[in-house]
Amino acid sequence: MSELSHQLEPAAPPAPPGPAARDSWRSRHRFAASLTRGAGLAGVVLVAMVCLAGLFAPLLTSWDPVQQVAGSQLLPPGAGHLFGTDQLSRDIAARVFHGARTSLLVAVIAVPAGTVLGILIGLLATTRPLADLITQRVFDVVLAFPALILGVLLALVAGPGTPTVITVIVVTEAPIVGRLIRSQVLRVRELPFVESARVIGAPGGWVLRRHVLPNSLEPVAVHVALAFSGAIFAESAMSFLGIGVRPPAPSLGGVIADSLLYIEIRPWFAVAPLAVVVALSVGFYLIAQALGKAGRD
Amino acid sequence: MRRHLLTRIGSGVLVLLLASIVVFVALRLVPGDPARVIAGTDAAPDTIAAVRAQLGLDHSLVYQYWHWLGNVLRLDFGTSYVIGGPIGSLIGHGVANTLVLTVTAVVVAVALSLVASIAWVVRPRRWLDTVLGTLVTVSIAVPPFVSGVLLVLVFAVLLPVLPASGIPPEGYFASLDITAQYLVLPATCLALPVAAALTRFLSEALRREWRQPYVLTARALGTPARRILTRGALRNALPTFLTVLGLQTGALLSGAVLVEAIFAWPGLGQLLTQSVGARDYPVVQALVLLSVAVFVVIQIVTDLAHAFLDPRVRLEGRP
Amino acid sequence: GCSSAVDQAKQASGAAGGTLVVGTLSDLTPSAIYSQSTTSMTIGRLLYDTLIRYDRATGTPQPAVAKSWTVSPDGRTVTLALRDDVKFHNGRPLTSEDVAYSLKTYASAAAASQLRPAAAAVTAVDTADPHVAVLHLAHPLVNLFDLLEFVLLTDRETPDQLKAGEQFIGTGPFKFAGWQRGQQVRLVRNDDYWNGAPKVEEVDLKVIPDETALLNSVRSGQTNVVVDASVQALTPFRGNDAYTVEPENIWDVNYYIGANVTDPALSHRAVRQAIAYAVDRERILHEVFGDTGSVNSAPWSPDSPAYNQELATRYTRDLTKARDLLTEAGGAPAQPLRLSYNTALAPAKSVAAIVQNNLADIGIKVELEPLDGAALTQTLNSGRSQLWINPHGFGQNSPATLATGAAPFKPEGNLSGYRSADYAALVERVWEQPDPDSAAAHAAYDAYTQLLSDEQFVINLVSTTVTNVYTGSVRGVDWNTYKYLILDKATVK
Amino acid sequence: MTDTDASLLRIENLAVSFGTRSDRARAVDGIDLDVAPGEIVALVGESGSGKSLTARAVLGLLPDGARAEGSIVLAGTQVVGADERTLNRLRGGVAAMVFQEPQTALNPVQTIGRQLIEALRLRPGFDKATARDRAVELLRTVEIPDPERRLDWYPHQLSGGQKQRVVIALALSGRPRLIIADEPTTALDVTVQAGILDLLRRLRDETGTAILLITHNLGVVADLADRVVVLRDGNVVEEAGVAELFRTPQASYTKELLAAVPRLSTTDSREAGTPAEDRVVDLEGVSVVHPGRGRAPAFTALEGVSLQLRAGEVLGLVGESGSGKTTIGRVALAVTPPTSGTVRLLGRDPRTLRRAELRALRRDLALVPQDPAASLDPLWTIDDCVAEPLVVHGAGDRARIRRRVAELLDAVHLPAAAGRRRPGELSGGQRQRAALARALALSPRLVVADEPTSALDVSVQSRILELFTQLRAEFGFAALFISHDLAVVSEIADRVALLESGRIVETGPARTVFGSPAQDYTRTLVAAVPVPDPAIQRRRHSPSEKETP
Ligand SMILES: Nc1ncnc2c1ncn2[C@@H]1O[C@H](COP(=O)(O)OP(=O)(O)OP(=O)(O)O)[C@@H](O)[C@H]1O
Ligand SMILES: Nc1ncnc2c1ncn2[C@@H]1O[C@H](COP(=O)(O)OP(=O)(O)OP(=O)(O)O)[C@@H](O)[C@H]1O
Ligand SMILES: [Mg+2]
Ligand SMILES: [Mg+2]
Repeated sequence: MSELSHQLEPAAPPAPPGPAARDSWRSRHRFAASLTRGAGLAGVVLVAMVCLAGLFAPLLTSWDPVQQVAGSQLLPPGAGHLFGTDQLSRDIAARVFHGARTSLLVAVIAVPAGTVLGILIGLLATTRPLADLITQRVFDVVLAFPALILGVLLALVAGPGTPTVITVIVVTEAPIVGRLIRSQVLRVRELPFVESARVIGAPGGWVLRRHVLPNSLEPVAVHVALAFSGAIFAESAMSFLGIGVRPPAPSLGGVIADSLLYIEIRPWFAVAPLAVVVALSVGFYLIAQALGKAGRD
Repeated sequence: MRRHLLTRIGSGVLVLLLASIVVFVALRLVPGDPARVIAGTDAAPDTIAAVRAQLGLDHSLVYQYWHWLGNVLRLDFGTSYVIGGPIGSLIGHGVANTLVLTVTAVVVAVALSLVASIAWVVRPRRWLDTVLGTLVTVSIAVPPFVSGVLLVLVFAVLLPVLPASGIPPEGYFASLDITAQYLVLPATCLALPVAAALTRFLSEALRREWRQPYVLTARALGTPARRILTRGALRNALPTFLTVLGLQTGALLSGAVLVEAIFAWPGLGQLLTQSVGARDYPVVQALVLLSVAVFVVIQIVTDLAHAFLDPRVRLEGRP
Repeated sequence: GCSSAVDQAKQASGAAGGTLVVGTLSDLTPSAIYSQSTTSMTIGRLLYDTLIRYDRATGTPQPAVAKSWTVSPDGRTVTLALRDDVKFHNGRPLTSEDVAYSLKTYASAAAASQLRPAAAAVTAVDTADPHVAVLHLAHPLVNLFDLLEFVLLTDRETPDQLKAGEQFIGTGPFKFAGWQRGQQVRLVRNDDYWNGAPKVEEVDLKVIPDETALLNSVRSGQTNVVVDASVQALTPFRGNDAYTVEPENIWDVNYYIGANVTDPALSHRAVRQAIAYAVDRERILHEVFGDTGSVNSAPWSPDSPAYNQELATRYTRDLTKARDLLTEAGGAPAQPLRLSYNTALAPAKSVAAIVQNNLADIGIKVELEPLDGAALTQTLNSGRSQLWINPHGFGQNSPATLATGAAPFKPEGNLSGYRSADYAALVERVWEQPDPDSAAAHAAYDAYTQLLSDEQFVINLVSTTVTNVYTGSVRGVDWNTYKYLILDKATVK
Repeated sequence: MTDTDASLLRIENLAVSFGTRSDRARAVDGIDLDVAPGEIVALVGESGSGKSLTARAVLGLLPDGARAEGSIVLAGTQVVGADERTLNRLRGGVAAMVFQEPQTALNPVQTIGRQLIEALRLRPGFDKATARDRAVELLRTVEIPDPERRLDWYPHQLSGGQKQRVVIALALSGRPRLIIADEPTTALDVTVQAGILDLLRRLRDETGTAILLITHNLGVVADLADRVVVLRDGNVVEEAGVAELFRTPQASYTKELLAAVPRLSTTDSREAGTPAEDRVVDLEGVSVVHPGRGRAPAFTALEGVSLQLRAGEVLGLVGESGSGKTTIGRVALAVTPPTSGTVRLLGRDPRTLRRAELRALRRDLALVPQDPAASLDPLWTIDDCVAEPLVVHGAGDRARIRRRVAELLDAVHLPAAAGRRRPGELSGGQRQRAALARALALSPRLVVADEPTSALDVSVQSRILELFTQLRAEFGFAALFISHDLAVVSEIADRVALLESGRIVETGPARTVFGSPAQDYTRTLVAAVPVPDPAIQRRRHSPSEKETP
C-alpha cells in the first residue's frame, strides 16, 4: 500500500464532524441571511413586533389584562384604552398583548414538538414493516378523528387550559408530519444518490441523517410554515368553543371569540385581536417560506 | 396489487376497531352523564337511576362495548339517547347535507388551488408570489368562525344577497341556482383553509417538477408552460396532492363542525357537537366511526390512485 | 332568469296566513316533554293543552280544558269539570281518564318533572264521569294550579311513540306533521281546535344551534321568531322597525351563585354572606343583562306571592360588611375557590368573570372552571363543587313549586348539600297551605325566604327573563307562566 | 419565412452570466457563431466552457439565475429578451434540442408514445390517429425496435440509449429547421451512435435541416460536421471548416485537443499488465432476472456471466446499450444480488456478510456512476460529496480531509471554486469528474467506472485517463471500465469483455479483440467507431467520394 493510503487509516478518532459541520455552518449562515432581506425580513418584523408587544405589554398599556373597571364596558378606542374595552370592562389592548404571549407560547411549543415527534415516528415507520404497520394504524386513528372532536374530548377529560391546547396540536400535528416524512423517505431512499452513499459503505444512520432526511424535509417545511398559522388558529378555535385557554387568562382566540358577538355594533373590538392573529400567521409564514427558499438554493 | 388492497382493507378494519375502542372509552371518561342530561338538572337521584337503567348504562363497560359492537356489526347503531329515533336514519339526513357541503368545498378548494398554483408557478413574478402567498396565509390565519361571521354579516345581513343559513328549503335538486346560493357562503368558508393548504403543497410540488429536466425537454419543443404543467407536471405532483387532500379530510370534518354551526347547516358536524354536549354516546360513537370509516376509505383510494398514477408502481408494484 | 334564495325564503315565511318559522337553539328531546325544558317550552303548548291557564296579569287561574273547578274546604279534594269538546288529534275525545293518566305520568320518576312532588301528592283521580275528574290529594297543595298549568295532557295510548319521537298526539292547536331530526319540526293547524283554529296554517321549528346564526336567520328573513336570545346579541335589532324585541315578562330566570355548604371553605354562613355582600349585582344587571330585569337577593320574581321587597334588596354591594363577615368567619379561604359555570350559557360566563373580580376585592381568590352543561350537572350532583353560577327557575309562581321541585332548593339532596330540620319543616309548611293567598300562607313564605336569605347557600343575583325577537310581520305571540310558547292567536303578515 | 440573412442562426457577442449584480460570474463571454440553413456546425471545447449554455440560450432556456446579453437571431427573430410566446413559436418548430442527459429528459409517468403524440399535436395538422402513426414512424426513424408496442412503454422500461433515441425522436417531431444536439450520442454505443449520426446526416441531406452539434467526440465531429467552432473558457478560440481544422489547427488549444484524441489502437504496443493472482471479482454463472411485476414480463438482464478480475487489472466492458454493462457493475458492487450464480468480491461472498462486514467491504469498492447528475446529493456541495467517503470511514481529521478533497479535485482537474457549488450548478463534465474524485477518495481496490468519461472533452478525458492509469499503477486497484467508446477502452483496458443481450460474447486482451475480432458483432462495433479524420469518415459514408471543397 502506498503512503497516501496509510495516511488514510483511521488512526485519528473516527467520524469527525468535518465537512458536515462546515456545511451546517454555511447553511446556518444562509438561513440567517435569508431572514435579513425581502419577505423573510418582513416576516421577522411582523413576528418580532408581536413578540415585543407581548414582552413589553406592561409598558404599552398600564392595564392589567384581567382587571375590570366597573362602568367602562365596551368603550371605543380612545385615550384611556388604546383599543377600547371589552364586554367585561377590561382593556382590550392589555388582553390582546398578553393574549399574544399565550398564542405565541402555544405555537412555539406545540409546532416544534409535534414536528419533531412526527419526524421521529415517521422515521421509525420506515425501519421495519411491523413498525410501519403499527405507526400507520395509530396515525390513522388519530387523523381519522376530527381534530376538533379530539380537542373537545381531551378538553372535557383533562379540563381546558394551555396544556390541553398544546397537547391537541401536538397530537394532531405529529401524524401529519409523520406521514409526510414517511412517504418522502420511501421515495428519496430509492434515489440514485442514496444508493451511491450506501455503495461507499456509509452506515444506515449516516445515510438517513445526511441524505435521506434533508432531501425529505421540503414538504415538511412547507407544512410547518402552515402549522404555525394553524396552531394559532387551533388555539382560537378551541377558545371559541370554550375549551381553550382557561378564562379569565387572555388569549387571542378568546378575545376574538368575545368580539364576534359585537362585530356589528362594536366592530373595533375585533380589529386588534384579528390584526395580531393575521400578523402572526403571515409573519410565521413568510419566515418559513424564506427559510424554505434558502434551504433549496 | 390485490394482495396490497386486501392488507389495506384489513388494516382499515383494525383502525376502525381501535377507533371504536378509543371513542367508547374516551366518552365514558368525559365527565357528564347522559342520564342526567336527559333527566335535567332538577331531577332526583332515583329519576336518574331509572333513566340509566333504561339506557342500559348500568351494565359493565365491557358488556356495553361488546353489546354495542355486536349490534354495530349487524349495522344497528342503536337509538339516540336524547333526540330519540334510530341513529341510522338520524345520520342519514346529516350525511347527505354534510356530503353536499364538504364535496362542494373540496371541489372549490381543488379548483382554487389548481388555478392558483399553476398561475403561481407558470408566472413566477415577485408580486404575484407575495400577493398569493399572503392571501393563502390570511385564509389560513383567519379561522372559519371568523371568516364565516364576516361573510354572513356582509352578504346576508348588510347587503342581503345570499341566505344567511340553512339548506335549500325544497331540497338540493329543486332549483340548482337556489342551491348554489345556499352553498356559496358555507362552502367558501370551509374551502378556504383547505384550498390554501393545497395551494401551498401543490405549488411547491409543481415548482419541484418544474426544475426537472423533462420539463426542459418539453419546453424546448415549444410546449406552452401551462400545458406542461397540466399534462405532465401536474400528474407527477398529484401523489403529493392526493396525500395532502386525503389528510385534509380530517380537517374538513373539523371545519364542518364550525362551519355548520355558523351557517346552521344541519349536517353531521352539528349533530356531533350536539351529541357530545348531551353525552349522547351512541350518536357520537356512530359518528366517529363513520368519520373514521370515511377516512380509511379515502386513504385506500388515495393509495390506489397513487399506484394508478405512477406507472413505476402500477407496473412493478414498487411502493 | 336567476331566482334569489333570499326573496324565496322571505316569501315562504311571510305569506298571509302562512307559515310561522320559529328558530330555536336546540332540537326536541321527546323524553324531556314532561319537565320544563326547551322541548316543552317550544312544542308543549302548541301540541298539547293544560287544564287551566294563569292570567299572567293577575296571577289567577283561568279555565282551559277544565272549564271550572271546586276545591274542598280541607283542600284535599279537587273537582275539575272538563270541556266535552276537546278531542285528540287522532279524533279521540278527551276524558277524565286522560287527566288521570297525565297526572300519573308526571308523578313517575322517569318523567323527570320538576312538579313531580306536586303530582305525586295526587293520590287518586276519580274518573267515574268522563267529563269530571276528581283529584284526591295527600295534603293541601298550595301550588295546585301551578301543577294544573304545568301538566300537558298527552295521549295515553301512544306514550312509547312519544318517547321515540314518532307521534306527538295531543289536543292542542297544532298537529304534529313531521320531524327531521336535528333540522326542523313541522306542525300544522288543528282546524278542530276547541278554542278556535289558530290563524297560521303551519308552524315550523328550525333548529339553529349557534346563537349568532340563529339571530342572523331572523335578519335574513329565514325565521320569524327567535325565542330566548341573549341580550348582547340583541343590540342590532333594537330601534329597528323591522323587528320586535320583546322580553317575556316572566321574571323567573334567576342567576345565582351556588355554594356547597359541605365544603369546609364554605361551611361557615358568614363566608357565604360575605360573598353575597361582595358581588356587584347592579353591574351584573347592567353589563350582562342590559338592565333587563332587576337585582334580587331572593329567589322570587317580583310578581310571585312570596316576593318580599326587603329581602330582595337585603344584599347590596358593601365591601365593609363583607370584610367584617369574613373576619368573623376567620378570614378568607386559604385556597382559591373553584367557580364553575356552563360554557354554553353566555351570561353565566360573564357573571362568573364579574363575580371573580368582585370577590378578589375582599380577598377571596377564585379560579374559574368552565364546564359544558353535562359536566356541570355532574359536578353539581357529585358534591365536589364549591361555587357555581347557574340560573334557576320557578321563582314566578307559588313558592312551593320552587321549594319542592327546583334542584338548588329541595330540602332533600339540594345542590348545596344544605340540610336542616328547620328548613324541611318550613318547606312542608309552605307546601301544605290550603289557601295560597291567606295571611298564614304569606307568613310561611316570609319565614322560608328569611331562612334562605340568612343561610345564603343560594346567593341570588338578578331576576331576568327570556327575550324574543320577531320580524315585524309577526303578531300575537304569547306564552304561559312556564314560558311555553302559545301561538293560538299569532299571525304573520 | 424569408430572411434576407443567409444564416439560420446568428449569435453575436453572446454573454451568459450568473449571480447577482455585485457577484457576477460570466460563464459565456462573447461568443459569435453562425449556422447557415442545411449546415452542420460542431461546437467543441473543454468541458465547462459554455457549450450547453450557448445552446440553451438559443432557445431561451437558460437555467434560473442566468442572464443572456448580446444577440441571438434565430430565423430572423431576436431571441435574447424575447417573451415566452415568441420563444414557443420558435421552439420545436424552428429549432429543437436534444439534451445532454437523457436519463431524466423524459417524463417518468407518461408513456413515450404519449409524450411523442403530445409534441406532435402541438403542430398543426395532427389529430390523434395521424399523430400516433407519425410517432411510430419517428420511433422507427431512430431505430427503436418494435415501435408500435414501445409506444405504450414508460421511460423507465427503456435502456439509456433507447431513451436518448426517444429524445431525438421528440426533437424531430416538429420538423425543425435547426436541431441543437447537446452530446446526442453520449449514452449510445458505437453502433447506435453510427446509426444516429447517419440519421442526422440524412436529415440534413434530405430535408436541409441545419444542425448545431455539441460534442467532445472528435470522431463524431469528423464524421458529421461541416464547420467546427472551438470554445474555451466561454470564448471562441478557433473556427474553421472541418477538414481544415483537422489538417491545420491554428490555436494551441485545438492542437492540444486533437492530440488528445484516443484512437482505437489495434496494434499491441503496450506491455500487458501483470495481474496478480488474487481475484478481486469473481463472477460464476451469474444471471440477473428482473422479475416481471404487474403487467411487465420478467426480463433477463444477465445470463450466465462468468468473469474474473484480478487485482490491478482493468477489464473493459463494452457492448450495445441495454446489453447489461451497468448490471454487471452493480453485481460487482454487491448492489444488485444475482438471481443465480455466485459472486465473490475480494474473496468473500457478499450475501454471507453481516452489515458491518459489508460496510467494511464497501470501503474497498467504488463506483463512478453512469449518471452523476442523479448520483450526487443535490443538497450537498461538491466538496462534501467528495469528502463523504473519507468522513464515513473516518479517514483523518477535518483539516486532513479538506486537504485530501482539494488534492482529489485537483487530480480530476476541477477548479477549487467548483467544490463549493452544488451538483446542479456544474456542467455535465464537471459533475462526472466530481463523481470520479469521490470514487477515488478512499483508494479502493475495485473501481467500477460506468462511462466515466462520456461527458468529458477529449483533452480532459485524456488527462483523466492518464490519472486513472497513474492511480491504478499507484494503488493497484482493479477496474471494471464500462464504456461504449471503444477507443478509450482500447487505450485503458488490459482485457475486454463484449456483451450482447446479457451474455459475454467475446473476451480477451483489448488489442486482440479489437485488432482481430472473432465475432461478427465485434466486427460491426469496431467498424462503427468514427475515426477522428474527416477525410476517412467521408470516404466511409460516400462510395462516390463526394468531397466538399
Ligand atoms: N446553474 C448554474 N449556476 C452557476 N454556474 C453554472 C450553472 N450552470 C452552469 N454553470 C457554469 O457555467 C459554465 C458553463 O457550463 P456549460 O454547461 O455550458 O458547460 P459545457 O461546455 O456544456 O460543459 P460540458 O461539456 O461538461 O457539458 C460551467 O463552468 C458551469 O459550472
Ligand atoms: N429494474 C429493472 N427492471 C426491468 N428491467 C431492467 C431493470 N433495470 C435494467 N433493466 C433492463 O436490463 C437491461 C440491461 O440494463 P443495463 O442498465 O445493464 O444496460 P447497459 O448495458 O448499462 O446500457 P446503457 O449503455 O444504455 O447504459 C436493459 O435492457 C434494461 O432495460
Ligand atoms: Mg454541457
Ligand atoms: Mg448503463
